[in-house]
Order: sequence, then C-alpha cells, then structure tokens
Amino acid sequence: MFTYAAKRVLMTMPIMIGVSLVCFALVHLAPGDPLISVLPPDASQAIKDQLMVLYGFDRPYYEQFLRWLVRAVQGDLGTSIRTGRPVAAEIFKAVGNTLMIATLATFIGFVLGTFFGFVAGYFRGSWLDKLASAAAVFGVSVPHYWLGMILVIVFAVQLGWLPPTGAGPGGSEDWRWNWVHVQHLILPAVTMSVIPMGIIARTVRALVAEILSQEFIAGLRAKGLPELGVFRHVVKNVAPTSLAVMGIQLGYLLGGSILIETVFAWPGTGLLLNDAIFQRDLPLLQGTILVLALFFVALNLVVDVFQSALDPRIQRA
Amino acid sequence: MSAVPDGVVAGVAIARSPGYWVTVLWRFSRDPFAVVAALVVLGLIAMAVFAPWLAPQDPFHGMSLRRLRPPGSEGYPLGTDELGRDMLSRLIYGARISLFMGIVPVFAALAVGASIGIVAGYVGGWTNTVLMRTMDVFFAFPSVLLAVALAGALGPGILNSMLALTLVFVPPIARVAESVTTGVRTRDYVEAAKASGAGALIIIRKQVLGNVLGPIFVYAMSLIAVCMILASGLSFLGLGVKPPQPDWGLMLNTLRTAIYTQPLLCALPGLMIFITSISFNLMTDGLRSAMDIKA
Amino acid sequence: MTALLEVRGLVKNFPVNTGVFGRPKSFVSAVDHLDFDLHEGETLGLVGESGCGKSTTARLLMHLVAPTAGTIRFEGRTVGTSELPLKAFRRQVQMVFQDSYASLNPRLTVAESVAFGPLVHGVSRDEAAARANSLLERVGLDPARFAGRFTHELSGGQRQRVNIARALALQPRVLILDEAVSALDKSVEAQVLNLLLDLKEEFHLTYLFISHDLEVVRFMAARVLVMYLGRVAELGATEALYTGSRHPYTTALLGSLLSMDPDHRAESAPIAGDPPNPIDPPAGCRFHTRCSFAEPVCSSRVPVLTPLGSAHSVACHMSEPGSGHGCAPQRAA
Amino acid sequence: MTGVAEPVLDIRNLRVTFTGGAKPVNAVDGVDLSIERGEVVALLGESGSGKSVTLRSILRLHPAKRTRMEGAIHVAGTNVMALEGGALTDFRGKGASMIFQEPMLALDPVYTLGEQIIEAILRHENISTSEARRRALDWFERVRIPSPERRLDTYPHEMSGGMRQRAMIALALACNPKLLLADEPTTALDATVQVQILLLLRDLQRELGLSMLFVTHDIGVAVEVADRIAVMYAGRIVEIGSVRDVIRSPRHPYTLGLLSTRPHGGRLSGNRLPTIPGSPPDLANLPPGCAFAMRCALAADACRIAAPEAVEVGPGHQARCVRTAETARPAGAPAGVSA
Repeated sequence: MFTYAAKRVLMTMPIMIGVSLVCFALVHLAPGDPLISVLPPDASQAIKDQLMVLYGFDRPYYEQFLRWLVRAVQGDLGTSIRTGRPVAAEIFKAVGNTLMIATLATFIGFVLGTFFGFVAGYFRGSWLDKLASAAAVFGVSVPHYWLGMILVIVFAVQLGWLPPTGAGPGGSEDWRWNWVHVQHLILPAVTMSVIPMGIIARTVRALVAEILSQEFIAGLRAKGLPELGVFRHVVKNVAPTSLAVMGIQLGYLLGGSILIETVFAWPGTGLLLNDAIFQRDLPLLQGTILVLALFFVALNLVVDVFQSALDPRIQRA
Repeated sequence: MSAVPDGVVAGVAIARSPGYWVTVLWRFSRDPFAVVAALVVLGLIAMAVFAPWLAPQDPFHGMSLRRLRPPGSEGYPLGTDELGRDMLSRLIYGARISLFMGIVPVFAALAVGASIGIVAGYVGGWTNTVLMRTMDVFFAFPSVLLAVALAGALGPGILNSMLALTLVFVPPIARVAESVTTGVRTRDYVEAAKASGAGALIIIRKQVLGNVLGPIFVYAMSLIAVCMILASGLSFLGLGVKPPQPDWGLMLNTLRTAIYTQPLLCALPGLMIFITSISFNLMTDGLRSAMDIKA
Repeated sequence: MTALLEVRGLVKNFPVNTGVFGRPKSFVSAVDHLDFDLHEGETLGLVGESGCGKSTTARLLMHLVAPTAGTIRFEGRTVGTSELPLKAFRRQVQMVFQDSYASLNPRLTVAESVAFGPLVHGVSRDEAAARANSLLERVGLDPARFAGRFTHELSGGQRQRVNIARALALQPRVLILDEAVSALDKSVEAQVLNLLLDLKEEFHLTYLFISHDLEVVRFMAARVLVMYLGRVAELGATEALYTGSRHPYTTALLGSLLSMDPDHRAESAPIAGDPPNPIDPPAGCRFHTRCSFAEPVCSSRVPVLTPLGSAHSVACHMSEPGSGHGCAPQRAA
Repeated sequence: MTGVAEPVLDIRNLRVTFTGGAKPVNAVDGVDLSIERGEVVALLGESGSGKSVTLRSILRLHPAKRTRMEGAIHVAGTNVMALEGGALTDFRGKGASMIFQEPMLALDPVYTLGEQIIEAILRHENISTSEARRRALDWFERVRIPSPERRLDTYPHEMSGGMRQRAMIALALACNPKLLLADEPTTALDATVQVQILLLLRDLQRELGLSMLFVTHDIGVAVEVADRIAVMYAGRIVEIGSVRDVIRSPRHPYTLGLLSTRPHGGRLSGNRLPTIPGSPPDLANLPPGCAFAMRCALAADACRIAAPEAVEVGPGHQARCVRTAETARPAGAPAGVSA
C-alpha cells in the first residue's frame, strides 16, 4: 500500500514538472509586450528597460523558467502586475471560494448521478432507464453557462427567490455561514452540478449493467440473497470507480469554474483568471493556471491511491 | 442476415455476408432517438450551408430604433438583438461559425491524436512511454482550463480558439486510441498476422486499423458536443469569435445585459447550442450501441 | 531422422511488479532452459498443466515474444539472424491458436483472412484468392458458402478449420498447434483431429501438438514432451512414456486420467495441491514441493535431463546417476 | 410417513424458451428427471444441449422477463415453479444450492471468501456472526483447505483455481441443502486438480448422503461421480440409465457416437477416429422429428416426422429412439457412427 502510494507520487513528479513547463511556456506564447498593461503608452525606453529587469523579462527563457520554478516551489508566485499584491495570496483566497461551490456541486452531482445511474442500470431498457438516461444526457449536453442564465431568469428575476449574482454582502471578504450568504451558493452550485451528474450517471449506469451481467450475480442469487442483498454487492463493486470519477470531476469543476463564475460573478479562481487574461496580468495568469493544474494532478493522485485502497483486485505491491 | 452474391473468385461464386458497417447502419436505423438526432444534426448542417438563402434579413444590419424587440414582433419572428439585428437571421448564420468551431477542432485533433495513439499503442515500449507521458502532461489540465489558458494566451479570435480546442482534444483522443490499439495488438489475430511474416505497416493497415478506427471515431464524435459547448463558452467569455460575427456563444454574451428586460431573447442562442450538443450526444450514443454487435 | 527444428537453452522471464524506480522486483519464469528437437515428419506432443509454459513455448518458437536467452535453429540455420531471417522462417513454420474466435480478425471475411499470408509474401491477388478457396475446400468448408462470411457467423469447429486453412496458406512445413482442439466439443474435436491427420499426410507436415489433454496427445503424437513449470520433466516415445513413465510428475499426470470404467473409479488423487505459481518457482527440482519421493537434494539442485535409452530422457534425481538421491542409480564406472 | 420415499428432485416435462432474441430459442424441450435421496445423477451433453439451462431452472436463475418456463419442478416436495419472492430466496441455497463452473467468475471479487460464506449462512440461519464464522471455518476444514483460518480472509483472486473451487463447494454446502447442483465444477481445472475435486465431492456426497445433479460434458467425469447418467441432446434427454448401462451398452445412436469419438489408447498408424458427422442443430429452428436424425446413420423416415418417445430398453434404462433394436449389442462395431 505504502509502496504503491510512493510509486504513484514518484510517477507524478515528471508530470508536475511538465505541467510547470507548459504553464510557463503558455504565457510566452502570448503576443505583445508583457508589460503593456502596466506601462503608460508614452513610457520612456528607460522605464521600460528598468521594469523588464525588475520582472526578469530580460533574461533567457530557461533562466526565467528555473527562477520561476524555484520561487514557485517556495510558495512565491510573484507579484500581480495589476494590483501589486502577491499572486499566491490572491489565488489562495480565490481557491477557497471556488472550492466551496465546486465541492457542493460535486456532492449534488454525485448524489443525483448515482441515483440516476443505478435506476438506469437496474432497469435497463425500461422507461425508467430512458428517463434517467435522459437526465444524464441533459447533464452532459447542456451548456452550463446558459443553464446558469436560465436559472437566474427563473429563480432570481421572475420568482425573486434567490440572489442572481455575487457572494453576498461584503463580497467574499466578509463571508459567513448564514442564510444571507449561503443562498448565493445555491444557483452556482446547482448549475455546476449538472456536468458531474451527467457523467457520474452514465458511468454508474454502464458499471451497474456490466456487473449485473456477471456470473457472480447468479452466484449471489443461487445462495438465496434477496434483491436488496444483491444490491449491496453491486454497490460495493461500483463504489471504487464511481468515487474515483467523482474525485476527478471535482478537479474538472475547480479548473473549469471560469464560465460559471463569470455568469454569477462569483469571486473564485475563474473570475481571477478572467481578470488576469483581459488585463494581461501575466504573473497572475501563470500562477493561477499552475495552482489549478497542480491541484488537479494532486487530486488525481489521491483518487488513484484511494481507489487502489478500496478495490482489493488492484495489486498494491 | 441475407447473403448477397458478390462475384466470382477463381471459378467459385462467393456469397458475401453484409459487412460490419452495413450491419451497424441497419442497427442504428432501428434506434428512433438516434435517427431523430441524426436528422437534427443534418438539418443544422443544412441550415449552416444554406444560411444566405434561409435567413430573411441581413444578420449584420442593425437599426438602433428596433433594439431588443421580443420574439413574435412584426417582421422579426424571433425578435431583435441589442443592436436591433434580426435574431432569426443571426441564429441561422450563427450555425456556420458555431458548428465549424464545434466540429473542425475535433477532426483536427482526431487526425493528430489517433496517429499518436495508434503508433504508441502498436509500437509499445519506450515510444509509448515518451508519447503517452507527454500526453499526460496536457491531460493534467482540466479541459476548460487548458482551452481558456491557451485561448487567453494566444489572444481572442476564431483561429486561435480553434487551435486551443484542437490542443485540448488531442490528449484524450490519443489516450483512447492508445488503449484500443494496445488491446487489439495483443489479440491472437494480430499475432497470427505477425506469424505469417507481415511487417508492422501492413499489419496496422490491414489488421489493426479496421478494428480501432471505429471506436476512436465514435469517441471523437462524442467530443463534438463537448467542443460545441467549450467553443461557445470561449466566445461567451470574449475569447473566441469577435463581434460583429454571428456566433451563438457570442450572442449569449452580448445579450446578457438584457436578461432582466428580454429573458426569452437571451435564452435563444443557448438553446441552439443545447439542441446541437444533445443531438450530437444522442447520435453518438446510438452509433456506439449499434457498433456493440455482441449485445 | 534429421532435426528440422532445434531448440537450445530457451529461456523466457516475464517481469512482474516493478519497484519504485521501475526495476522489476520479480519474474515469471515461464520457460527455463528448454532443449528439444523436432524431427522432419513427426508429431511431437507437448503436454503439461496451466502455467507450465506450453503456450509461451509456442510463441517463442514463432518469435512472437522475444526469448530472454537461447537459440532456435531451422535446418541448422539460426532463426532471426542473416542465416534465416524471420520472414523466411515464418513461411516454413505456422501456428494455430487455441481461441478460434480471437485468432480471426472480426472485420475480415474468411477468405481475406486466409489470403492475407500469401499476399504478404508477394503472391498475386488472384493466386492468393484461389489458394484460399482451395484450402477452404480442403478443410471442409465450401468456399461458395463460407469464403464471404465473417467470424461471428461460424461455429467453433468451422472457425478452427479456417484457422488451419490460414496456417496452411503459406505452404509451411511445420505447424505448431497450440491447444488447437481444446475449446471444441468432443464430437467436433474428433472431426478436426482426423482433418489434421489427413492434412499431415497430404502436405508432408511436421506437427508440434500442444495440449493439456493426455488422451488426445497419445492419439496424435509419436513422441511426447512433458513440461512442468517451464522445464522439461520427461521426453520420450509416446507408448514408452505412457506405459513406463519415469518422472513422478508424468506418473501423476497419467494417474489423473479418468478410467471410463464404473467399476474402477479413482481411489485416491495421485498428487495433492495445485501447480505452484510460476512467479518465484521452487528452487532445485520445481516439482519437489508436490513429489512424494522428494529428498533434500531435490530442493537444492536442478536435475539434469538424463537419457535413459535411445529416445527417452527424464529430468529427475532418481534417474540421474550419482545425484545423491536415495533411489538414484550408481554412477557408471 | 409414506412407504415410498419422495424423490428429492422431480422434473416433469420441463420446457425453457428464451424469448429475448429475434427468434425464440428452445433451450430445454420436455425434460423429465427425478433424483432419489442420496443419489448422484450426471447430466451429460455438449455445449448447447440444454444441460446447464436445466440445472439453472431448478433454482429459477433465468431472467424472468426473457424466459418462458413450463412444466413442473419439485425439490423435496416444494413446488419450485410456484415459489415467489421471499419463499424463492429461502429455497435458494437451502432447498437446493449450486456449484459453478468458474469460481473466479461466480464469486464476488470485492468480498473475502469468509464474508461470502458467512453471508449465506446468516441469510438462512438465525445465528450470530461469530457462530456463522465458526461454521464457515468448519466447512473450510471439511473441504480440506490448508490453513483455513487465514484463507477465510482472502479474496477470490488470491487463491489458486483448485482452492477457489473448494471454497465454492464449502459455500454451496454451508446451509445443508437438500439438493446439490454442480455445473461443470471441474472443467476449468487442471487434470491433477480435477481428480482431487471429484474425489472430494464423492467423499462429501457419501459422508453427508447428498443428492446431487452433476452437469458435465466429459464422460469420464460422469463415470467418476454418478450413479445414473442422463444424456442430453438439443434440449432433450435422449438416454438415461445406470452408469454401467449407459457406458457399456448405450442404445441411443448419439450416446454411441459420443463414446466412440473419444480418443483413448494409442493410435495404430493410419487410424482415424470415428466421428459424428455434421454439427448440432440450431435451437431456434429445431426440426420436427428427432433432433439427431440429420446426423444419424440409422435415421429412418419415422425419425423425421415426430419426436420419438422414450423406449424402455432395460430396467431403468430408457432411450428416445425408434431404432433401439438396431443399437443393441453384440452387433460388432457400434452402429450409427461413420468411421
């Protein structure tokens, strides 16, 4: 078990380095002057050169990369060109906010998805299957940013039950776990949950159908287990894979929150990314992408180790 | 299955069974959801192709006096947008860019990803390790993040976002291609072909491709829906198509301000994206189960 | 008789369980120092239980997996070198696999599968098709009905006939039959066995007949090689071996044959337990963990394949002069 | 208490049709079979003969939606066809239990063997978990699994094939069923292991006085364990009788063919095996008469018109054939077989 985890961690190292390289290179793909957003259009060449040296843009790429990497490992992601604050602090705050809706969304998606998946897999071919599968197809087909807008139209504009955007009074600076704030979570989280719902429902449906067709199900029936007892076995067989899918979906939501956060003006990493792109704040852009990608890699690692611990068939030597 | 005579070889009249794809097509045709979805897809493509003949008005010509008319207004069956342009015409024209951006990156990624995956899967060993670990690096980015980051870095524009989307879809297609090919490579019939002295290229062409292209293609088809949503998402963020081009994602963005006054109007472009992606998904599902001949 | 195929010191280890730094921690010792000759025109039977390395041996002979060590010579020329390139070797030696379904490409018609080999070797399209049709005819499948069919439309017996036709399409001299009839029903098995006998005569073939079924091997083979956990246990002429086996494993295997006589049912099992896992096999004689004659020497030293007569040899300390086993014959002066 | 002992298994005119496909498949076509207390009957046949379908029908394991079952099945007086819901699951594992062909596939891979056996015991007996574990351990010892205490906590994939099948037997016997059903229990095993399992089953059968229905395609296996043999072909029992009668004086041409196609003993050079020509019929498209007629050298016109009735050819020995007069020995070489 420990060896397996150690092996997985070691295998992840080159990927992490590759990810950092991509994050670094990404920004240097960007056309134009990296200082364009901080400099006044009439800035003198001297000031330009000075700032280039200050941000290290004058050095060769490999040196820039190594310096950046070494500092990143130490937790220093540089300074935001736009706000002048440390990038790490900005990201840290935003990650917390995104994690909040992403976790809630994954939870809702998992509960609904496993429910639909089990119903569809158990009653394959029946109208119940069609209904549950329709919900799953809806989840993977609907443009979620559009669904968010529809929900705003219905629940905020028409019915006035929930606030349309934002994180509540005082924004994210003054977050409290009370109804005034929590109601701001509901629409973004529900909107976000449709994708994991669809994907988990489809995965579980396929798994359940596959497991039900196996010989050991006949074995369980032959020893006299009632359907509920058989169901318990199906659940334990489905669990490792569906939990793994859930974990990976959480990662996708964290990294892909930009569309939802834009619709709901939710102050998370997505909104931060949006700002960084449109204000051409390169250190912030680089840092945000790096943190999100590494988070995703780490999550994959945890999911993998967790799954191997859960499933006795996976060799853990 | 009826056998149809298929000519004479070496003096023997051979009764040839219908091929795999004929059977798949026949099975596909018996799935009503899939057939309807395929017809919708064909209809959307036709709409894109024949847009100039179908659109009642010029999609670029706006009248500021007629801004944000609700659907059902006289002369504007689906209303007008924030610049007073005819919604119906813009939705029809929008199919052009939206479908183009949803489909082309997937096919580009299919060409690149399938080649990488098939080579990695068939050759195995170090080639596989190097190719697939490289793919893993890109796989380590959630797709939306990678698309946004690339498009953001490259700057807005149709070409840049298509490039970004292509790069997003290469790793997953390569992964599927690799695993399917690895599965086929170890099958006895490939071993038998090797045992008959055939070289790698002939085996890939004659024995492997026929068995792997189908599943890879179906997987790529299932990505079209994702690509549609992502491409429109990029335009929605302002990273894709630039105004005044008619594109569903961009229209969704520009109409957002009208959410309080004309909610129905704002919902229309998103509905088009939804219809397209669900049709592609249902069509792919039908194709996948039609190809699962064992069932 | 001349040796058509000479196998010397063939070894195959499959790495399993890589450690933290990707180095293999342990190996499956699938085949360990295998030596044997296949003579022109004979049928050599290769028997053993699951995991004994029968199928790996077949794949090694075809060079479908690379051997860890050892050489294979065909008519005195080393296979896979400039003396005899693989492609030329594979024209001479062909193989029939156990799983008749998996060994046919589901996307190709029967005729296309059979014609594939000749096309690869530069035979013209018409000639290859004609050869496929005549071979299908020869294995009992009317080309007019079967040539255009796909794998899933055939029965197990028909598919195995196609596989035999495919193997013969290159007009080889040696056929390796890897459990070629094991998946078939008994009544179909008999048909295919008869077909194999007829084809051998007609095309002057040499067979390596691999099977776990001792009855079938006895019927088909003139000589038999018994394998246990990747090593040769005993090798000899079929009747001599079946009536006078010298290796305790061969004896146990023969003792496991069911009697078919209601009045002489089995009284006790000849050996206990399952074959051990080929990962980290027992030291010394690999059979000593299940052998009732085992002595200390058996677990410490690997027995040598000792000739007993002109065509019979056995790898057992009890038959090896001066091996140190209590039952071993004295070393000749 | 009645004078005549009731049979443990009594099947009358069982018909099983699978309706899921394009055409209905007549997998079992009128089977009659009964097993006395303490008796072992082997159901012998090739793939597609309906032997396993018959066996699974006794536990009603076929999916109800896609299967049509007709006829009567009684196990120790219980009308199996009439069982529903809880009564059916009470019956399974307790009234009759089953050993599967491939224990690797028939055991749940994510539960330990102990958990799976304890689960079965707790399902049928009102005892504590620790008591059930003791019972499971006891069964592991009786099926001669070495270091049973440790093996109870292993997963199926961690055991060798022979050990897995022993565990499967322990599971099947754990609730003392009245009837044991075995579906090719040694087919997936090596020859040296097969003998061990057959001997184990025979010992347990004698010791416990088990009644057993044993499905196999291997005549040798049937001879080894059975008191009586029933030969199936295309969904029907074509011949049934004591082991000695069926093996020494088979009367149905199919049984004759099956016995002679077996290679045994060495081959004199130039010899060929006797074979049954052709292949088994399509179960979705059975001919009106005897299903074997098209492969039978003795077939007459009568064979192709109506399915033959069972003919009593000896005490307790029946064959479904109209030409039993011709198949009687001692007519030299067995008839009905082309060399």
